[in-house]
Amino acid sequence: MNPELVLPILIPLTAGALSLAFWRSIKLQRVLAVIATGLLLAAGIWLLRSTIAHGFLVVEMGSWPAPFSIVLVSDVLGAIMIVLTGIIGLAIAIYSLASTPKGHEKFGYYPLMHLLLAGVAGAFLTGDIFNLFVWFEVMLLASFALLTLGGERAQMEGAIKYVTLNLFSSAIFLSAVGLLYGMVGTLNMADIAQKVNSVDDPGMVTVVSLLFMVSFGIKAAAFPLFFWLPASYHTPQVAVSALFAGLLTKVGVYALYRVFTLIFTQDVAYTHTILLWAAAFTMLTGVLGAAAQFEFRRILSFHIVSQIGYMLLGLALFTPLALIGGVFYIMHHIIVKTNLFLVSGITYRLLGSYELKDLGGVYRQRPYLALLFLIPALSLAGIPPLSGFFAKFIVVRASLEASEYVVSAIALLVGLLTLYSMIKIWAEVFWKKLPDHITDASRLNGEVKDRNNWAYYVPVVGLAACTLIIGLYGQPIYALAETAADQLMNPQLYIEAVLGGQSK
Amino acid sequence: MMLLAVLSGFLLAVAVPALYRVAGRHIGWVLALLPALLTAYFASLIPAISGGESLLIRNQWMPGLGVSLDFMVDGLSLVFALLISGIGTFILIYAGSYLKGHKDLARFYVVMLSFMASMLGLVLSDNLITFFVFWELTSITSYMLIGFNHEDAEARKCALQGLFVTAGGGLVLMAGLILLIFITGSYSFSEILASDLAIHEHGYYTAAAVCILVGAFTKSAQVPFHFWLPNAMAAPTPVSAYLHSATMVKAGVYLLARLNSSMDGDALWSNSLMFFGAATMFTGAYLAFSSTGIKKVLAYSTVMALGTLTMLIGAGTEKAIIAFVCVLVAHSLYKGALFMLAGALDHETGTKDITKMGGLRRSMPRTALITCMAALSLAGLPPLFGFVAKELMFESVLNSPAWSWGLLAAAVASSILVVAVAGLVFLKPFFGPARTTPRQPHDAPFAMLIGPAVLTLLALILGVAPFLPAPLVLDAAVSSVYGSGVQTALALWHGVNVPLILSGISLLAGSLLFVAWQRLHPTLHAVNTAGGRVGPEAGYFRFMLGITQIASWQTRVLQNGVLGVYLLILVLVTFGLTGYTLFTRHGFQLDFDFSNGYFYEFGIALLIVAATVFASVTRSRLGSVASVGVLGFGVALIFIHFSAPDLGITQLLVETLTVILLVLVLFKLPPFVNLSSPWERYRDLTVAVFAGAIMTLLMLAALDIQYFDSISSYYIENSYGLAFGKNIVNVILVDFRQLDTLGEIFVLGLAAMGVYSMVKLRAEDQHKA
Amino acid sequence: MKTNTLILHTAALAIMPLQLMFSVFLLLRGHDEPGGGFIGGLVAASAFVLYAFAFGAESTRKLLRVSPRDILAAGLLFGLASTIPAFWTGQAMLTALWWEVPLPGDGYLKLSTVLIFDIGVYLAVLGTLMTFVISLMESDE
Amino acid sequence: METLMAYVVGLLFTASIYMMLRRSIVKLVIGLIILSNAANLLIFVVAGLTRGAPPLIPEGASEIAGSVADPLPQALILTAIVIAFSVLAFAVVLIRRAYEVVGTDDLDKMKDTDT
Repeated sequence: MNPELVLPILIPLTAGALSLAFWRSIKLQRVLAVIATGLLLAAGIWLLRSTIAHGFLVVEMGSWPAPFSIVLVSDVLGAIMIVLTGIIGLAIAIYSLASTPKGHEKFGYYPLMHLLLAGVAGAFLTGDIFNLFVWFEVMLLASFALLTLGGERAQMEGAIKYVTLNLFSSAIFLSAVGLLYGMVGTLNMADIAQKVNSVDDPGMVTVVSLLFMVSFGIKAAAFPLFFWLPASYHTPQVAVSALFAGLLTKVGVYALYRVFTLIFTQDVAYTHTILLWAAAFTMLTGVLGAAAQFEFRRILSFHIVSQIGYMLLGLALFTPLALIGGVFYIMHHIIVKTNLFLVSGITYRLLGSYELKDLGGVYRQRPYLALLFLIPALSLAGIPPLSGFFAKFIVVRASLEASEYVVSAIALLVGLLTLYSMIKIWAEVFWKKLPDHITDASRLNGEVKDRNNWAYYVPVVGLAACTLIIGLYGQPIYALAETAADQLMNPQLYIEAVLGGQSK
Repeated sequence: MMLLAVLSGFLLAVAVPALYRVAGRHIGWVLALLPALLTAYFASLIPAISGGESLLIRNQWMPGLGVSLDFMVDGLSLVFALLISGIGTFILIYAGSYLKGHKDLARFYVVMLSFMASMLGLVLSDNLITFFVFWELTSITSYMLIGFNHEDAEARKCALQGLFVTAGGGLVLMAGLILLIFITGSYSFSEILASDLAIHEHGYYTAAAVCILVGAFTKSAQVPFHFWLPNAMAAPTPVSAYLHSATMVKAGVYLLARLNSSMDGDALWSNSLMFFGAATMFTGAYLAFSSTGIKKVLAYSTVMALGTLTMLIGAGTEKAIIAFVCVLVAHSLYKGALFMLAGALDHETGTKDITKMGGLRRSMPRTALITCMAALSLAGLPPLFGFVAKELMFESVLNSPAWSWGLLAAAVASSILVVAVAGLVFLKPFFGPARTTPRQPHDAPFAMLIGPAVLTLLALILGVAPFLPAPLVLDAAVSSVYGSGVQTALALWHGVNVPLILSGISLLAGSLLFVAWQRLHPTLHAVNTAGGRVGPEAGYFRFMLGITQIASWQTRVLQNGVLGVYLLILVLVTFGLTGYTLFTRHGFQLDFDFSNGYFYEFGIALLIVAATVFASVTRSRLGSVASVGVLGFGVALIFIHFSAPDLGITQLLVETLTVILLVLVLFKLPPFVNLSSPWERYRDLTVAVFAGAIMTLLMLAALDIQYFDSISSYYIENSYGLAFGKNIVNVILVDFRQLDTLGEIFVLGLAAMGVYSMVKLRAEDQHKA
Repeated sequence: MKTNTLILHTAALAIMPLQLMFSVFLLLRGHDEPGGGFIGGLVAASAFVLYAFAFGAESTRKLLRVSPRDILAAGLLFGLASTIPAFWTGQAMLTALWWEVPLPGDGYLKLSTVLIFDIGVYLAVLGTLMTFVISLMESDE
Repeated sequence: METLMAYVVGLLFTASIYMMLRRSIVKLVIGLIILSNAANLLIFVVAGLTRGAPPLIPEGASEIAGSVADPLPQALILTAIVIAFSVLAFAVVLIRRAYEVVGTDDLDKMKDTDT
């Protein structure tokens, strides 16, 4: 019995249900938001510690033996993801206290946020392929509702694309689960892995693996399946964008990591080569997309796509070092990207726009805010000694080691173009003089002060501190990524942990 | 201690805002204490390394990744460290006066100190990765400093250019360093230098060497990457004096010198260094001569010096390396001084254009005197150290292992030009008729003159007594670049020899050129304008424009906003990939064996097919909705018929509710009209049929394959015995796989919340409120 | 969407109690025969939907007494509550526990966390559907 | 019978994708409904069809004699049906709101957020 494995799902679920029950009391919901996400983070840390101590944690739901029950499994990667979920959840919850409009709070913002986190946590911890589908749907519906909350025109347009393309992905996922079940008759991932890898002629397994790849690829926003992301991520209010940016696509990436290290390793030369080119084009198209944008959040959105490419690259190369790089990249990116969105929200608060042409003068008035932008921005661009540098360095090194020179060159070029985009934002929003047509800069000048301003800055400072720590004190993080990658490279460990060493 | 020495700049940078509040306008003097202390500290290390030994200081950072904060002090890095902290001291003092009262003075010092620390880290790092970390930090801090006048769009553009070129080169360098690590298996300069591995015989060598060269060339403004450096003059003058002449731009040269002894003997390495170095040297000298802005003139002459340094490393003989170290030191001294003096001129007269200055020696006598000394060193005239360095340069070019005539021609031409440039810098502003300048000129304040004065004085001392530093650091520095112990013997006077004759020729021809400058200038200007259209800088702009164009083209094409196109791509990718995989990995098999079906089963299937087709083709909304309902009922019939009563009932109920919902909602919407062209419809139909066909093929293939029996027998056996239920499906739902169901009711709840807020919380209402 | 036909009114009033009773029956027997929380919830919801079509959203709200959202919240909390007893006994989450409560006279009432869970499902389905229908109907008015 | 159903499911996928590719948002929703039916039916068929043997333990007995339909896929589909219903309900309301806000049902006119 390991409560720490169950709590990361149970806490946000309960918080969501309670917030729903306390619908009329915004005050209670706000308090609950911070407490529950704080508890989630605490549970995550507990989980990570005990996962490191034991290697794997497994709970068979309902005490039925695996593979007949749904199992929750945490390996180091899963536990890391839970901790990150907790960090992002807490940051967003605090930030929301200041940034969420009253109307959104009245119409279920907090319960939706909790349930989104629950879906994400469930997806990270489940060891059952159909259960993964269920958590995906929890997460998806929560994101649908959060995306449309507010009812602006842009939200509706973005949501139609987001919903349609994600439903297509879900249908493919479901069909793939059905086909897989028809062939191996089981749903437990460890069991599937064990059975699939004992098949003599795994041609059909590879075929089905492609369905999974496409479905998760859509969720991860990989090339050429990413369209829904730039179409929608800049439309909701900023805390929601930040939450999505940090976590949602990473669930897709995580699912790819999970199934393409655990289950579908029977034809690596084929499947992972597809992933490799998908990764390369994802990096490139994403960064070029960003280069063409002149709106703060759109630039950031396209960069999500581009950075997903790096993470996929780690998986596609499929060497221990590459996986370390990939895991490191995921950790770094979740924190950095969320933070950038949060900063964009603050500048929006100050000047009322996300358009670069309507922004300016922030560096003059708010040097510390400028610094808070620079830390994640330069980290994203891979400037040392911030977290992004080490992430990029490991991935590039792994790709050179694997003699994938073209891909390495693309990865480096993309790094440069990322820097270009971040500098574009920096020059326009922070360095540039406040444009003359902006008449109301009273917030920027500090003439108007908001209550709850601290809630804007606490998460941003906290996340920036995480970025700095990962960079400057990176050895523990690197060691974590190393353990995670080691487990991913040895799926037998996972299978034994879940099925108790029973094998045919 | 060493770690503290390197990082102290960062620590002090953090404290600047607080210090500024205390120290106010004396902030420059206060902060200069740090580099002064550092200079003393590094000077104290001289005895330890003067014999050619090196000090290694180890600190952990990320051992898993091979990254450590190891530092190595040898002759080369100590010379650099001394230059950085020594010149840094004067720059900080100078800047306090130059930027007196500037609203961003504190921010300036924050970045400046960070730069200084990064630069120290760069030259002292033993670890390749840490070296690279500091390398990039200098690029970033340089960006912040070039764009210091950030409200000026031109400054922002120049800053971006500098950053883009150096950071781009940095990324290439990163690849090069990684390859170097692969080749040598070591992360440490000292190990690489100590090993006698034949690096250039390794398969990765060419790629590694090219990457490292590109990285070093961008940083050190070698042709064809030289264009960013003059543009970097948008920075305040203390920055130009420090980063863009004495320190940062030498980082690339430092790297080349650092690695030289390991790469020595390889033709690719030394030939490219000599070729690009000589080309840069000449280009820089020519462009310096043809410019008018005093900072541009100095910047291009810096380019020339950087080219000279690169060329000397490439030549690689013992003499050449001695010349290299001397040029390095001489240039840092006179160029730092000249920039600060140029800043003083600019500060006092209000213009940077040398054609607008004249006769200033009367109003600025002290400035004139110091400028005179520095310009002499620039021109390479005795008794300054610049002369010693230039003589050595000529001598080593004469003895160069390859291309010695070509190099000699470039060297002589450059030194002719540079003599003229020295004239421009000194004679133009201070002599001739006085001109009215925007500001009434008078001598610069003490804080702005102390730096140049000390630096030129040093140049003078070294020139008169060049044997002084040899036993201290010069020998050690030369040894670490050359790779084995070298005894230098420098002297001001070598007697009449070929270098001296060449110097004489340069002086003569240079003077003539200077006299002719006024007449030549319009021609030169025209040539440069024409050349600018095809030069590397134009290439840079074309590249940047190209990227933006490709980017917006790509976004127009891919992210075009049409959902249909997105979906089309998704469908094609999904089924194209799976179809191809199915074909290659398993093969297509069509199966038309329907013999095991019953008549009424065909009936249900037909009902479903008919409803589906009708739903898709009908022009009536009601018909479409109704036939979707029929389709759902058909599916329910299948469920019931094939032993799934719970499913059947659920499907029936859900289908009813779906139809009710559709009716409630859809009839608010306009009726169907045909929006798409026939071509689009055929295209979509083809794609849809393709997708459906692949799905069918997949199912047919999967139906034939059952690798393992289902685990369901467990549920069937234990449903009643262990879970006390007879409806096995329900037992699975609420017991065996209860977590699924738990997730599912939350999905329901989420949908309810989503619908509720969408219906009730309207944007219109919020805007009204 | 209020429809004022007499037949619908009468039908709704007549059928509704039956439907509701039937839905509870389906819920309770679900563990052994076709039925269960989903189906029960769907049937109950369709009873109220019918009523809503006949008498309008406002009166349906009155009839329900509590907001559909609260029914939903109750359902979710029931669902979660069924996971908790297992914690007390130190077993994995969602482990089913069974208690037999003797009834007056002959027989036992089978009580279990599974039943609590199924009730949660029932309520959640009912709450969700009522939220859909009532909010949509209200927005039309 | 599975073979025939494979063709039927293929047709369902064809119809749903064709409908989703139309420009009218109503057709899009109908496409989505067909899509979820297609996926559910696919699972059902691929897991194998059994006639007249529902996975219910008869009254009085404590286990099932003889073969019986596989209960697991049924449970999965039941979950999938309910999830699909929730999603569709949401999607249906979404397109109505989108129509109200944007003022058209033409998807090609809803591209403000991208370009």
